Amino acid sequence: MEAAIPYTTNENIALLALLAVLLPLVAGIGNALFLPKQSKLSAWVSTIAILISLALAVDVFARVWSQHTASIHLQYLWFTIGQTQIVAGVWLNNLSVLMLLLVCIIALPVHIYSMAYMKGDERYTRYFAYLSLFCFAMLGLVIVDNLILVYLFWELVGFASYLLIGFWFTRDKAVQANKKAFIMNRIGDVGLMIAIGIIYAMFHTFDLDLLFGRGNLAAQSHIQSGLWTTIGHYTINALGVPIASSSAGQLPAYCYYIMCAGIILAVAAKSAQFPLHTWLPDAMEGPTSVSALIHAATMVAAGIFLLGRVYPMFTPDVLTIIAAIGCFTAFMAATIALTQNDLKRILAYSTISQLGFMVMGMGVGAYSSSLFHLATHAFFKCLLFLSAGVIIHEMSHLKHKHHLDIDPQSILHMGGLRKLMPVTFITCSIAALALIGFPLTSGYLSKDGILIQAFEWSQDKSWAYIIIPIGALLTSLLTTFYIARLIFKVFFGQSRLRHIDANIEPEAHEGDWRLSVPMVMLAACSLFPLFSFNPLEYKHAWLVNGLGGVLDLESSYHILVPVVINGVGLLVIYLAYAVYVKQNVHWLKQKGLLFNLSFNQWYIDTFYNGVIVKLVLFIGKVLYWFDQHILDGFVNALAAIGIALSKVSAWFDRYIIDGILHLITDIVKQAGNFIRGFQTGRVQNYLFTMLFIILVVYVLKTFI
Amino acid sequence: MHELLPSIPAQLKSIIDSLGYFMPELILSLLFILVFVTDLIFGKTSEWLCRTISIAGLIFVIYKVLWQLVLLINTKQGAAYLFGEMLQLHRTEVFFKLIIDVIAIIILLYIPWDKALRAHFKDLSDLYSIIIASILGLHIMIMAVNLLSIYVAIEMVSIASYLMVAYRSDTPVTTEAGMKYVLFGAVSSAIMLYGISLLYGFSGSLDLNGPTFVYNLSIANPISVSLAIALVMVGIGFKLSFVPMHFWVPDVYQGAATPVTAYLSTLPKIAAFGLFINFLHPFLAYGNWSAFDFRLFLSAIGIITMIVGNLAAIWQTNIKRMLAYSSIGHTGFALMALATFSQQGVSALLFYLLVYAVANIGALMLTSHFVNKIGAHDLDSYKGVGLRYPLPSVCFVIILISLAGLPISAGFNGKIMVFSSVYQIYDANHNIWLLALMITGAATTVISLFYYIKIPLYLFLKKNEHHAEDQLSTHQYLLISVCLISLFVLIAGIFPQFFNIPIN
Amino acid sequence: MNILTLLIFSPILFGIIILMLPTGYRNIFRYLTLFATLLQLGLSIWLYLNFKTGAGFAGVANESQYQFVEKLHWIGLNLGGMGRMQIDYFVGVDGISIMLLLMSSIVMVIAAVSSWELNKNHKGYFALFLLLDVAITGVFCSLDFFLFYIFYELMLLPLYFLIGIWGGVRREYAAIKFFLYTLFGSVFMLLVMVGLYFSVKDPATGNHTFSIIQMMNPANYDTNSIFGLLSHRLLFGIPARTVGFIVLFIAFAIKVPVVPFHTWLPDAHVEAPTPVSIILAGVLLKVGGYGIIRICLGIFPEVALHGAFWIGLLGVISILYGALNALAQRDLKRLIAFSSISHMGFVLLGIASNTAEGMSGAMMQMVSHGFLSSMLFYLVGVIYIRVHDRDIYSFRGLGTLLPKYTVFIMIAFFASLGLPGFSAFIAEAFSLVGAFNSKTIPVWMAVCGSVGILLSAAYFLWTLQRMFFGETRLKGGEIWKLALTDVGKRETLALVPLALLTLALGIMPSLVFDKINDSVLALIQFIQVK
Amino acid sequence: MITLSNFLLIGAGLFCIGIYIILSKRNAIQILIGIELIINSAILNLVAFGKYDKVNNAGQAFALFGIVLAAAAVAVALAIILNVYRQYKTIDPSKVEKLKG
Repeated sequence: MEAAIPYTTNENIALLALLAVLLPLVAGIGNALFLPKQSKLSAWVSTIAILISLALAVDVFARVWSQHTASIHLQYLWFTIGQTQIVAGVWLNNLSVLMLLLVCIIALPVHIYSMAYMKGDERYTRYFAYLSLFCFAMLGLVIVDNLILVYLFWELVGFASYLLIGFWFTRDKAVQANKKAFIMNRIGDVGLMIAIGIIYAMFHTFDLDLLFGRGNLAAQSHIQSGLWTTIGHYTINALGVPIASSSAGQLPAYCYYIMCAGIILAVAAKSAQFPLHTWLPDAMEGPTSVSALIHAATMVAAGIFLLGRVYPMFTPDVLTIIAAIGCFTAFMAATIALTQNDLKRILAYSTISQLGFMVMGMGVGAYSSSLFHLATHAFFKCLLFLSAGVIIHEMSHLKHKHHLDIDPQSILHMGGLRKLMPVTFITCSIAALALIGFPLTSGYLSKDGILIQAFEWSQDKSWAYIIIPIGALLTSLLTTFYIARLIFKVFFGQSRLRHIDANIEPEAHEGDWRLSVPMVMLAACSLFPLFSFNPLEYKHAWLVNGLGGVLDLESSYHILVPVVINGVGLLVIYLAYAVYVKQNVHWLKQKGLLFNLSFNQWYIDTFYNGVIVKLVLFIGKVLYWFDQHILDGFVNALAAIGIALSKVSAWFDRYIIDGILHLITDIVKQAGNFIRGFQTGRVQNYLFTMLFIILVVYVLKTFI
Repeated sequence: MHELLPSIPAQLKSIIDSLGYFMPELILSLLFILVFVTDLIFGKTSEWLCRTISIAGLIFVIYKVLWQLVLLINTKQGAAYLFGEMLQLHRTEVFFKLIIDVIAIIILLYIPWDKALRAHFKDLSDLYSIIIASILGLHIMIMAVNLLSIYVAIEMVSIASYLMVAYRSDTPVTTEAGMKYVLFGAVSSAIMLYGISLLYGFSGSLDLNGPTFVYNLSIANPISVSLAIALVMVGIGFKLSFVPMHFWVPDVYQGAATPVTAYLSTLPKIAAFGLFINFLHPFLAYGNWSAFDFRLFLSAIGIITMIVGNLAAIWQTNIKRMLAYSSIGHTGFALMALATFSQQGVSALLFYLLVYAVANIGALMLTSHFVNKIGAHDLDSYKGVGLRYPLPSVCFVIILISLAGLPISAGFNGKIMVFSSVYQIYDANHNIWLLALMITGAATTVISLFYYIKIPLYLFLKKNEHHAEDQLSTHQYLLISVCLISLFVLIAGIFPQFFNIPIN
Repeated sequence: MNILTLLIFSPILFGIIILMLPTGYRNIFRYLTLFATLLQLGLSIWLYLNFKTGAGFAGVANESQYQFVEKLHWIGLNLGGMGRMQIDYFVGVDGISIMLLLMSSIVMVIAAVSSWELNKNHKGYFALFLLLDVAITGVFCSLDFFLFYIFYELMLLPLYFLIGIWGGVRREYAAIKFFLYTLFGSVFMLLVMVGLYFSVKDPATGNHTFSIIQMMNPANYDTNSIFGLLSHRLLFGIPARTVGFIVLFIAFAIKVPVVPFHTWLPDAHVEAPTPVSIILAGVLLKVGGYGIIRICLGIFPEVALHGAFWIGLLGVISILYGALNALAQRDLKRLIAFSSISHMGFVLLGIASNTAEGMSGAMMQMVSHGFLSSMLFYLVGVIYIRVHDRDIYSFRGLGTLLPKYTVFIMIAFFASLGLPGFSAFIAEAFSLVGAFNSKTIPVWMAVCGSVGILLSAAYFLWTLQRMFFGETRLKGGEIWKLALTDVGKRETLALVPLALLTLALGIMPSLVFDKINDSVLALIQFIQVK
Repeated sequence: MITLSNFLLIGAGLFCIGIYIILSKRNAIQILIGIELIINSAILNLVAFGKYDKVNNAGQAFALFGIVLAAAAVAVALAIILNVYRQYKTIDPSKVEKLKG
């Protein structure tokens, strides 16, 4: 790389960030190249690498976060193509340092957890190499300063997840899944590539800082009378101050919409939004620790992050579309999650649903809140997966012990683990509460934030817009239901293994410290103090303020939404409890005070059972079917069409194009044969033909 | 009788003067007698002797021909007219004669190396005398500018070549070829004679360059004049073997002994082109000549000849027959150069003919080499031979490349020169026929590859299951000379300017 | 002695030596060839290092700016009426050729290494191989159209035999098809060349000239000569210059190959022996692209500018068509052949964009595809040598059986489906960016082009999943299990450099761009001016 | 008084007859005769024209050459036909057709 363009006052901060990014890469390469297949050392290498990265990230974060100085931008000349200088650089603002920190914090426990979880796998080293590669890509993605690099890491992240999903590559389902994941992500990449191409054509720069930061080109471009114009291009002078260059860019308006479509596509693919979300559930074929890190906390959040990066680019109508997509995804996923029995699948759908929430948040302008939710969600969802991992680990242990023919991931066979695995139970329930948005948890703050702002957003618009916040509300209730169901089915009641074989003694126990410590850690992070000292008012969360806060309009929603959510949420939980844990009646009687209430509840209970639950379950089934058949079917159909098309073109290739070639040669040959026909071997025929030709030609020439 | 008397001394004087320019031909006649006599005296054992004598003689002839260049420089307007406008001598004619003699030497060398011909019951010494005689005829043919001398020359060459074709009277195909050749030749020369008589009638003179010749023709009835010219063209066409006078070519080339084929496919053609140039000259020189459009005629003939020759060749399995058709195609291509009516066209033509002749002889030498070696007459018997006899096969490939006109081969330069000469004229007057000629030339070049490729294909790529054991042996000289020829083809390809004939 | 001349003709010496030696000495032939190619590599690396950059060395239409030039009078045929036929031995390099030169000499080394397994008639093979080497190097260096044409034709002959003698089952068909296809193009190229020759006069000597650089300068054209810029002459009712461009373009498009002139390629590849496929895909296709840039764009810039739409269209069609076909293949080699068609489509797209980004992208794509396709075909060869089968369906779960091989194949596959960090990513990304940025081709072309990236991912991943993952299951059963040994030392030695190269170019594209930028800019500006 | 045109007509007639014989007869010798007829027609023309050629008697001279050469050609032709007869036991050109295609 060439000499640095002197650009930033506090260069070394950027360098620290860079170091934080590069360490995992070094670790990964080291593991891949120099360590034997199964070495304990590799785990430590990766973990220590990420630990140091974390330390650096904390340092960087502390220095950058909401020092209201200009964001830090350090860039090197990467290469020059034509006259355009492609720079490689680091651009640190609140968003990027937050993500940097977040990824490190999440990654560390997962590393520790993996040490125990992957024990005894014959490609142990390879696993950690991949994991470090992923961390490198993810960290790189959040701090880079131009679109080319964004695309680069964007796809590297996908590649790493490809490797990890297919880690057990002898399982057919796993390799099918990672193929599907990569290809669907590729669709998004194509979208991103298109978007980048158009942005470059418009603004003649890839620099995020110029586009969305200080340059602020994106915001200054506007659409009118079918043209997309910007007031002028920017170039960076030696001091790094963006200065306007004369020429104004202009493209037809449809380019703008193609560009937006591209970005939305990219987001949809990466963050598993409708209609590109189907890869995520399948991706659960990978190791659970991987699901926890990549498919719950970090990579899938990259889409939201991208939205955050290019946020200024969008016009209100585009944002509305985004909101609609998010809302629909959230609702659909939640309903599906209701009917799943595979532990990890439930969590996967819940992830999709939550991502939908964030996308919707972005759409309704709750920029900071939805990033806030991204952060909180990362913690508790990761935690949920980790605990799921432990549970599944135990179940399969039981399975092998008793030679049972069960799916260790199915919650139908679980139950009663509460006593056996208390730590897991507690941490898991904290996470679940956070997911529900229960007060005192981080989820409460972020989720309510989004909902409230969604309502505020819709109120001054036509009635149709109300659908979105309502849908969101509904979704959060459904969320409450399915997560409650999960908890109850897994931890409460009796172990259902008994139904299979009465004399099984389902002993299960916590894993060693490397499993439990990370979970506890994350559980701590899922509580409110980490984010705000006021457990009830999201506006006071430092994170929200750091990201530009929210416009402070006082509306009834601030009271209404939390009350509704939590009020109804409680009922739903109770309902779930009633539904899935059958001995409620007795202890209802003991509390006479609440008798009527319980009676009514019984009434509601039956009503719910009879109508709502059935209906919801039915809808859930339908939507699941829809998901499985229509959407997957659609993707498969696309594939099928592709294959068919290719068959056709292959045919065309063989018969038409080659055919023409052969036709020509045949014509030539036949002509030759015709001429040869005169060579009869009889000299008189020769003479006759000769004289005849001469005569004919002569006659023609003279008399015509 | 009396009125002739005064003119006699003048005529005698002109004859005496002319003899100075006629030395090569005189020597050739003496050489003919010498070879003939040696043959009679020494009989059977005299083959090598006759051969040495004739070759030595030819070398002397070449020396004399070169000497003519010097003579010409001294003459005014670089030209000499012999025997009262019977023959003419320019640099062009000299170069034609040179090429003829050189190639004649090659053929003389080549003759005894062909097993089939050698196996003939009586030895070959009389063949040499015939060839010498024919060379004399060729010389005259090149120089002839008088209808009489033209006819005589053509007849000399024809009769000689009849004898050569039918030389091996012991094999059916040869005699058949001979008969076809003689009948075809006799008919066409007779028709030409009739045409000549008509021309004589319309012009009232036999001297092409005569003051009144073209003038009288141009005022005569164009239809009958063009008929007369067409009839004359039959005779010339028979020698050039362009369509539709080409029918004899495949049969005769295949039937005749290979060296004879080599002779037929080169020498008479070259000479006939020389003759053609001289025949055309007065008509082109004359200002308003409209009765017979030679450019149209040549272009049309050239196009059709290229097409016919190359297309028919695709189907051939007998190598000699294939080469026969390809030579027809080459005639068409050479006509392209002739149709330019330009000095440059002539020099391009000379280069092209030289290269073609050498390459064609090389190809035929190789065919007889393989016949000698493994008795291979047909393509099928060439299967997988290439890997067993790499050297001759590689030479074959090189020579075929030259014939096909692929780059860095002499043939390529020949084609380039012809193309460029034609293009130059086309660029001046956008005559659509010339464009058509060029396009046909390019297209037929591609087509020709269809069959040229076949030979390397069979030599190298096709595998044959049973190896025909080479019981026969061959002359090493044959191989050596083939190598030399392919070397020449390459050198003339990379450095053509060494072989570029500077006319005027 | 001029270094380029040395570079071009040094293999001939070794070829002659090989021909001199008796047939038995197989290893000596191998090592001689390897040494020859290595020598060439050394020379071209020296060239690369000493290649001066800067606006003063842009080259393209400016003779004085070419480097390592050697210009000798070669053929001076006297053409009577039209002066002397002036053909020079005129070689030199600029930014457009230098990278291709280096790339081809690297690929030749790899090809030489991969020739080790051949077991038939070594003498002839290596002689032809070296001849081919000469021709290829010559094409990239020669600045005289005639010289270019001769080297261009000279490539055909050795390939014809290399495919025809050492090829697979249907080798004769493939060889002839290849030969006629390319020759068809080049014969008509000959006509245009002659036409250009007569239109252009060298101002210095006043003779007509074949110098490509002179042909680029409209001032050198005779007034109302057939291809003169000012004399708007028609051929068959079409402007003559357009006809000339089309003819030349088709000639090169056959080499590239552009759909629909591509059908020789799959057959040739499938039948050719591994080293020849490597050369075909690695170098010969680039000759086509190089020809289009140097000659079609250089000599007929204004036609190229107006025809950009059609060039781009052909490019897009090639991208999609090739990719879709690749999806339908079950012969691994054929699949890769079609993927080559798809990837070379990006070159056309980049060229059509007429932007610095696109053009540089196209150049980069040529270089990177040179390495990648060599790697891919080498890998196919590795497996084919082991079990003489290439059918994707007869393998499964090779990942457990051949771990190292799988690593290489994954590198090759992901690199060529444009994974960031590898050269193909930079190349394709910037071809597309150029296409989006272009004034000459519509946006939808760029969009369709990007879809090609998706399709390539589809077929490569499908192959990976089908052949290398899952439980090991082989058509040949136990025998194959034994036959399929992992990559050996020599193979690793050949593969590692290629992998490193594409990685290096992906991370440090400046290795290429620094050398080509000036020339590309000069070319773009040269075209835009017209 | 016999005019030039009469000679020419006779000549043309001979020519046509010759052509007809050549094309129709199934015997090489007869074909030779046909050829002779054509040559004679030409000679007739030459002589006839020669009368009007004041300068020198080129026509007649040509005629002599023509006769001689025709004789020579016929001699050769007969020899060859003899050989053909030896090999094929026929001199019908339409039966001598080994070489074709």
